[in-house]
Amino acid sequence: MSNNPFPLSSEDLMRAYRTMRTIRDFEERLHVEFAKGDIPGFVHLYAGEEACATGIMMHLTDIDRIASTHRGHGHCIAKGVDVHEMMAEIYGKATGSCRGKGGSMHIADLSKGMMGANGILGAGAPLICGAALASRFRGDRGVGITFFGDGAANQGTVLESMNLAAAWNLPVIFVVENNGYAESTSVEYATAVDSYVDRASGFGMPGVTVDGMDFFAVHEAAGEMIARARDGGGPALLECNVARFFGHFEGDAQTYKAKGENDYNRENRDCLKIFRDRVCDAGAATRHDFALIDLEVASLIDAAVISAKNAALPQARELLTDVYVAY
Amino acid sequence: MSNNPFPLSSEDLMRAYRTMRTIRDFEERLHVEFAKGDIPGFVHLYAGEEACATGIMMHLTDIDRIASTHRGHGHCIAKGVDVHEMMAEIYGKATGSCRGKGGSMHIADLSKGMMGANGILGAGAPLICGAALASRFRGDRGVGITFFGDGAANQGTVLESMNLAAAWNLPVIFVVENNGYAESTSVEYATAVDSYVDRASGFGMPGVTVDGMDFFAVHEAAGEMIARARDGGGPALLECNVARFFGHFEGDAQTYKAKGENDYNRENRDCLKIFRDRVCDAGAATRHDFALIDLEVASLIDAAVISAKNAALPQARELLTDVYVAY
Amino acid sequence: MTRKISFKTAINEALDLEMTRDPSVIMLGEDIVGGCGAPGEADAWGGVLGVTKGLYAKHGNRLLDTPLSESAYIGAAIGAAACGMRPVAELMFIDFVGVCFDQIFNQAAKFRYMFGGKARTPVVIRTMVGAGFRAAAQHSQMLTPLFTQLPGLKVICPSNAYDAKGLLIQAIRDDDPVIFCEHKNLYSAECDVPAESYTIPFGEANVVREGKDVTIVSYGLTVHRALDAATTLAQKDRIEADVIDLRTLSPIDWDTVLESVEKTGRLVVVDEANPRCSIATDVAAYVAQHAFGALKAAPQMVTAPHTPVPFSPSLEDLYIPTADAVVAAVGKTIARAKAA
Amino acid sequence: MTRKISFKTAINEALDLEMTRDPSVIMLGEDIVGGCGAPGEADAWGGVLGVTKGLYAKHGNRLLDTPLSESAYIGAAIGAAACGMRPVAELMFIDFVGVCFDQIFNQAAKFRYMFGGKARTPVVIRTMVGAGFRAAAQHSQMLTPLFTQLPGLKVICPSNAYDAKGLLIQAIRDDDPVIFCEHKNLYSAECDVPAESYTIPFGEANVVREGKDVTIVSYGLTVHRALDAATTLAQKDRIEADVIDLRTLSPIDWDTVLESVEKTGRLVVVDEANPRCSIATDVAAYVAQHAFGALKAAPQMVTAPHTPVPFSPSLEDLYIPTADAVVAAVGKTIARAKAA
Ligand SMILES: Cc1ncc(C[n+]2csc(CCOP(=O)(O)OP(=O)(O)O)c2C)c(N)n1
Ligand SMILES: Cc1ncc(C[n+]2csc(CCOP(=O)(O)OP(=O)(O)O)c2C)c(N)n1
Ligand SMILES: [Mg+2]
Ligand SMILES: [Mg+2]
Repeated sequence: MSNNPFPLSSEDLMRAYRTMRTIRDFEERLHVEFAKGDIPGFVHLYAGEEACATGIMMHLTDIDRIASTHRGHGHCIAKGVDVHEMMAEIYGKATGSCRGKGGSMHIADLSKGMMGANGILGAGAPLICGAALASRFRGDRGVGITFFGDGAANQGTVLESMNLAAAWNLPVIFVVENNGYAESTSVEYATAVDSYVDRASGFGMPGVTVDGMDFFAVHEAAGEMIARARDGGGPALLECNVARFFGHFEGDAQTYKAKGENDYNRENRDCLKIFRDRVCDAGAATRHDFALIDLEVASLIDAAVISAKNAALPQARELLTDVYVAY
Repeated sequence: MSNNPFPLSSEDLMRAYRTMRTIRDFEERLHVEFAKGDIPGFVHLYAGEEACATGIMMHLTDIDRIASTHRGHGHCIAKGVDVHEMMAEIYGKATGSCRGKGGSMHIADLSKGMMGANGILGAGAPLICGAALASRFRGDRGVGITFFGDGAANQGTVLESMNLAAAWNLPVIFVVENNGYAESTSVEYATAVDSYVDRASGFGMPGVTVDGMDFFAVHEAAGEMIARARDGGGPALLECNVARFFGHFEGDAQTYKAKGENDYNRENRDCLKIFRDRVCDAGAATRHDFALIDLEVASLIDAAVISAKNAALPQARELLTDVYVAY
Repeated sequence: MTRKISFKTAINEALDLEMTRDPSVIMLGEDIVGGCGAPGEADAWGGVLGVTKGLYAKHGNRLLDTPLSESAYIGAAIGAAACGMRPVAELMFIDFVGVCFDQIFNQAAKFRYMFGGKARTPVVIRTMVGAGFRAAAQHSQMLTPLFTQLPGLKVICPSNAYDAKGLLIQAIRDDDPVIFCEHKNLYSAECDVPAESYTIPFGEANVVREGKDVTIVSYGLTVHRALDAATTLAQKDRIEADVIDLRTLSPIDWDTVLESVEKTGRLVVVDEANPRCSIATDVAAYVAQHAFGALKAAPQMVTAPHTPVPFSPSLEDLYIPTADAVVAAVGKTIARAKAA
Repeated sequence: MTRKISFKTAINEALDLEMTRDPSVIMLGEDIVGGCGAPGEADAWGGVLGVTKGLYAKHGNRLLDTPLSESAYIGAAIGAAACGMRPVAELMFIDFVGVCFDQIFNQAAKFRYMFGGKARTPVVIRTMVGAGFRAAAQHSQMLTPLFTQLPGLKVICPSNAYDAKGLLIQAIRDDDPVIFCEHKNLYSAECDVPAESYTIPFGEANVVREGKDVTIVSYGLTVHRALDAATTLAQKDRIEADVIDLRTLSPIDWDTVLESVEKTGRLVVVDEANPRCSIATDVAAYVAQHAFGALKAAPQMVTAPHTPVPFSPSLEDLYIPTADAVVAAVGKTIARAKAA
């Protein structure tokens, strides 16, 4: 398409949209299914924050590694983890990414460079330093991205890792997904700074804050950081200001939010709408193009839910396997 | 004395000197006694860094609390812990500050607001936040000071505590004693920043770097921070650039240091000499005044060593006591 | 006045009573108030499962929400305790101990000893333990053995609302660091609980069922599995079990355990922890050493397997020791005794 | 070629051989090189007690000194392991685990299970354990039970230079996370060690002395106390002890232990750890459950007391189980057997 003013090809634009749409539908659907009582355990939805995962992951291949959080579905999908397997995992089925043993908080696919959602805040930061170190020893030019929330940003593990990455000049991008809340506690309460980017220079790395609801802003900032890290320029900190459309986990009454906050965000800060409008307005794609993707994704998610529901639970003997490679 | 241009009374000047001299002699003597093989365990000497502990502690009373490090003798002495009991503790005697159970790395005296040397790097930072919190609940205007080295500054515990103190606006001063080395590893290797003060703003607190070999510089900077914290102005970070005159611990061959580094420091950066010269030059005291203190301190340390050596070891039944208040 | 209330409410009541009684009691934890400083309701959460709900309304800023920095705020609770406060810190899940373990085991636990008896650290760390919540490997562990191993700590794990209230009040008044383990799958279990304040001393086990044939020792959730097993055994095989609820793991009430084994000659220990170096081995070994002469058969241990906690309900349901497994273990002690 | 070398040298040799053999082996730790970037000698320390001295000269930047951030660098070792490297990380003293425990027990230990068998984490964490160094409460602990408790970890604790070398090479080649515990008071102990590479499989205990009267089980430093006790028993009382050095605690070689107890009928377990939920209770309980019929007397446990490690030499010398205590415990198993 000749009238494409964006730094992505039209295929990549549509790929980005498809990723964001897949995340959104995956999460919206989980919200519905969870309410029915079919889904076991804690489920933390990423809906609203899609542009962040997607804008970053568009720069990565399987050689690059990410470490995710308890709110990991979006990162997984954007990194290429199979949606059917993810859904089955969340239902605790034998066909899941982790054969039902991990659940929502532990989806991983090392073959895709996805080193795991994580139930422990901040735990991914050291791990990704290790992944980046491995890349350096192998000379494969891989970079590592570690995601954490505005709450987890205050874990010592994350802060230590920033220093380690800077001291060793590791190709690591630290991504704070600042959605304003850690469970019910606001970021204003939990810190005395306006922006986490203020911390970057104290560890010796550059930092940038972007509107995380704007795919293009994330994509651009992440692109520069990733390219720099890949070329040996060292780590960086990227703060994405985002909004989560749902509660902390499914079941959260969200009484700590301002009245109308969710509605406002859905109306004015929806990364999918913003993306679609900008691309259509620029004439780089049509509303019809988007609608087609919406349909495709809807049926993908439908199929994933149906097959997850129909899949078998793990068998009893699975309880004892996979603790060690050999014991 | 009318010709006293310093912000301390002449008694306080002499008190400061006496403290520094006591620390110096205590440490120099331990160095000698350790070499004889009489002193058990690890001993980390503070010699060289006296101005830092002393310049800060001059602002404190027993209501204020400090948390110290593995290199804690100087902090203890400056906070008023009994020198005889300290020496006995280091010899592992029943008359020691901890009745011989703690040793050099665990000297404490809660009645003096000294919450313990610590064998775990960075561990004092959360504890002092708690002390400051207790002061706030009691309304006693006490402040807390936590000391840590340039190495321990990279412990997550310390970094988390900075955020906690800032978020809660606690009266805590974070003091980095930057002596350039963590064991044999240089601060340049371990971080990518020139100064730890660069981290303060990222947590939302002011920070200042001073020449930690200059008592007056430390005293002034600490005084402002402590007064501000006492009045509810919140935490601050103070970096004191210092030099340790001995090895990391007794027995360290110090091959990682530059040739002549220790000699240079002893010659040009000795806080005791600098202090004495400035005070004498200003005419606020005479060399004779200082010499008298030197003599007094020398005999204090002598007496402490003799009584420590002669003191009894803890008795066997002590092994099992003091684990719980009641069990 | 005694009413039926839940374990969760009993905990809340204990905290409320002690905060009212003693101004040095403060509380720290993640979202224990919830929404402090946010535009919405201030007392929004009252803890991740609502256990501390309502306390902020009554006790105001003596409850502190914390940044997500367990080392810092658990350590601050410990430091405040060493300075005369009686803080109750909440470690949301015991599984998170890995990010703040040092403050607990090298600081709080050792102050008194290292400082030659000159320190007191009356801190309580309330924390959720146990499986059965579909919360997977990092939110479901029964790490009681790790804390019981460590000198200087006290470890409590109640099995019902009555004990929870009395033991928590005791824990808050206790002068040593206490790890107070609340099984999340017991939170809604109700029983009769007095409205007033009362304490249950540490180191006193509870004989929750009397019998002469076999001693079953447990704590926390699995006490109920043990009781179910005892009912089955009585009904089906006329085997009468003494069921002992340890209640406090450190200190532990060896006398009650030994007395029971002296009577029954048979021991089954039921522990939701993993098998190695567990509470199960602790009890079995102690009994083997100190009541060997009384034992008519090999002591049996029923524990979780040597695996992390699986997510899938089909696997997790096999993870926690079942009443059937307890029945089978009792069967072994009887069969062997007969065979011998 | 076999020479007498120290435990310390044996560790150094194992590391050297594996780094030479396998380019994916890297090393991370505080001052394991020493003085990187400083004006002085680069290979200054080679670890706090010189164990890794000289390796930097040979293997260069495959050894990394680290900032003092255990969570970050131990976690980095684990992350690198999950990405195909074979890192050997040094946690200077096991006592420091409190600042990085999560990375070990919730990450490394659980990856494989949580990820449905799709991960491998071949990381070795070398660490100093044990008392006797006058290093006091925070640098002297024997925390082996904490790690043995946790599924997903392997726990090794050799008692001599020969085993140290073979077990460390095995640990580096092993595909699971290994906690490799080096007793600091054994570092200078020498024995015959081949210059070549060799491995000792995990889960194979070593019968270091044969006897028919009593089984003494131990590991690490206290193996030597057990051997001293066995010599005394033989000389004074003509009691012949089977002495078993477990070598690896997880996995553990139950067969060898059971076989010995079947033969002797008497068990004494010697453990430098604190008594509760210890390796001692683990072994005693397992034997009581699985070899009850063979036991002629109550199994005895000889452990450190339920206290932190004291500083003063006069107290610390009473802390680690002595040969006398082992002799006394053996005496009890014999006396009781006679009395019974
Ligand atoms: C070490 C640790 N502490 C606490 C928790 C409990 N917890 C899970 S998610 C969460 C809030 C995280 O907030 P944030 O980092 O902002 O991420 P968000 O949920 O907003 O995406 C908390 C407290 C945990 N999982 N791990
Ligand atoms: C958590 C922890 N990690 C490592 C150590 C071992 N250690 C003791 S002192 C020290 C160096 C500390 O350097 P620094 O903080 O700069 O203080 P300095 O010794 O220079 O005063 C190290 C690594 C420890 N005691 N605790
Ligand atoms: Mg958030
Ligand atoms: Mg230093």
